[in-house]
Amino acid sequence: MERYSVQIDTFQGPLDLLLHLIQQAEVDIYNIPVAEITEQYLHYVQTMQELELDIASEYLVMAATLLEIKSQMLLPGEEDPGEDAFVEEEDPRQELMSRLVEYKKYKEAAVELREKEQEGAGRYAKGSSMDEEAIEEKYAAAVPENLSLFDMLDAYQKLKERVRYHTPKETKIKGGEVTIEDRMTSILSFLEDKQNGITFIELFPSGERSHMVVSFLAVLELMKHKQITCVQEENFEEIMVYQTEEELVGE
Amino acid sequence: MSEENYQHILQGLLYVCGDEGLELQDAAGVLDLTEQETKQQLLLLQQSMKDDVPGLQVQCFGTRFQLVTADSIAPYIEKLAEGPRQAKLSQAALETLAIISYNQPITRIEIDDIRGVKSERAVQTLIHKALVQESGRAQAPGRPILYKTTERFLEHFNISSLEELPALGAEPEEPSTEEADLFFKELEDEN
Amino acid sequence: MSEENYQHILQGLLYVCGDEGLELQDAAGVLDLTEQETKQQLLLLQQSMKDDVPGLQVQCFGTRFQLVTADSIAPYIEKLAEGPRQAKLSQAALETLAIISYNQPITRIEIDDIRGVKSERAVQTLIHKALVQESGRAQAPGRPILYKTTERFLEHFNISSLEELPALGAEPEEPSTEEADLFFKELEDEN
Repeated sequence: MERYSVQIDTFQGPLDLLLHLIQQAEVDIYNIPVAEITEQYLHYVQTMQELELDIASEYLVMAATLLEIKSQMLLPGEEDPGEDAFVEEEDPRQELMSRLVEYKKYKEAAVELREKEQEGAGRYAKGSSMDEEAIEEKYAAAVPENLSLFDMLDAYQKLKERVRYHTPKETKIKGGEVTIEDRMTSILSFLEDKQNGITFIELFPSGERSHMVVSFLAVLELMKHKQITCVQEENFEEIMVYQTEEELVGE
Repeated sequence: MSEENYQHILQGLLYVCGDEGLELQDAAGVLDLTEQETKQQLLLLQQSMKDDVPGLQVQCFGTRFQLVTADSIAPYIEKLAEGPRQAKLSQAALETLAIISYNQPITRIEIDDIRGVKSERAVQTLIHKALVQESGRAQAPGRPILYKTTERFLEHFNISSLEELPALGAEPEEPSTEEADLFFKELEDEN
Repeated sequence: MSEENYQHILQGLLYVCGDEGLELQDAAGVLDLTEQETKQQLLLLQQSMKDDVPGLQVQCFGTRFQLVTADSIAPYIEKLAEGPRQAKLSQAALETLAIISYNQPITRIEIDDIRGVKSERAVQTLIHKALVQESGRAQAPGRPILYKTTERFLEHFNISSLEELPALGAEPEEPSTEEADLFFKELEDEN
């Protein structure tokens, strides 16, 4: 199992998974060792099935394709290698290879787009000061012909991206200075008179990232010291947090 | 930080604050200077902008500094506003329409909150154009008017019902980290 | 009008337009110049701003020019104001966007084919973020919808035009003679 415990990039589909396996096996995309890769691929899909991860049907289709290619490659060449030997026989892998190559191009392009996205992330602009509303009123009841849903969405995105100067900053800075120890103490005192426990989510009153991280670390630390107990009845159920009984803490 | 850097930062701060202007106190907080020192920097900037960016000027109202266009180019700004532009809805109206369509029924104050500016005019414009209409009153103090989109709104955007609006914030599902973690854990258990 | 004056006016126009950007066509109308000449002036301004107002910069997306803050002072802007939470695109959305941007206009089925998975949700997200829009229908059975990228796409990714998209990975090289030789050699060795 060792080789599967490598980092699982959440795969974008069968092609993505295949690319990963090929890269991991350090083999050439143009010369895939089909038997080996197929085995690994099937193993992967099987594990995903066992884990009851939602497997898109595309994964299964690809599994079938791989098995087909594998069996074709096992078939002996039909003709004797006579004069026709140089007539290139269609490699059963050909179609898959070109799909992989094509997909890989865009996967790489996506990485470059991500970089560009980050590049522009720190550039801010003010809202427009054009008084278009006055002009708008002149047209009164008319709705511009070419107005599309897209224009509305575009405007909404701009709104979301606009810098908001109104929000006071002071609160944020205060939140950042909480230490894990502080948070552990405050969580314990918060739990003190809550016999029925509290939900996990209640420990994260602040939406602020650093505060959430500190809270989470504090919870882990408290669990380690057996000062709190976390119970989850079932998968995806709310996690309940209880203060551990006094006598147990001593042990 | 060098004086030059302060100037650059102030240029950016003044710009993003736009029409609202930049409060001396806030600028001082960002620069980590006293208000006195910050004011000094802003006055320096006011001077240098005259030569460097004659199309803009820094104005001071009490403790508020604002970047505005220079008086000399006012006729051109007006020409832009009045220019033969395609009839279109303003950014303000479009934003407001988006907010209403995804949150209806909604009060004006809620819209203002989301936009961060008063939206009275924008709402009026939309009502004028029959894209938005009143829809009773909220059970809140002052019983504010609620707004919703109209049939004409659907017609205009060529959708048969509000459900057909593209889902807001619907990110394509990414296999969550949780799932990946689960995966790891089970693998470890197996070993 | 002197060249200098054009520059000043453009500074003002860019400021007023803010995040909506200034359309080349509108600017040309105001300046009474051809679009070509106006673009020339805007590019000159883009250059001179670097020295004169390092806290700001002029960006160009297609035919739209926009004044934004300089990258270097981003931390200070964020310190002042609640910056937009950078809602980054998911991997699925990014891949889909890459495919659309290099192959537009393109149908959803073609995208699915390249990615090997259904891309419906990713496409919806992109439409919702106004990065992609519909662009008519293909002359194919069922007349499927075609998709293309928007101006906003350029803006989001800081690209001034589609031509500036990074070149797609080298086409699959035909196995060169060298490679073929190697191939045969290996075969021989195996036998």
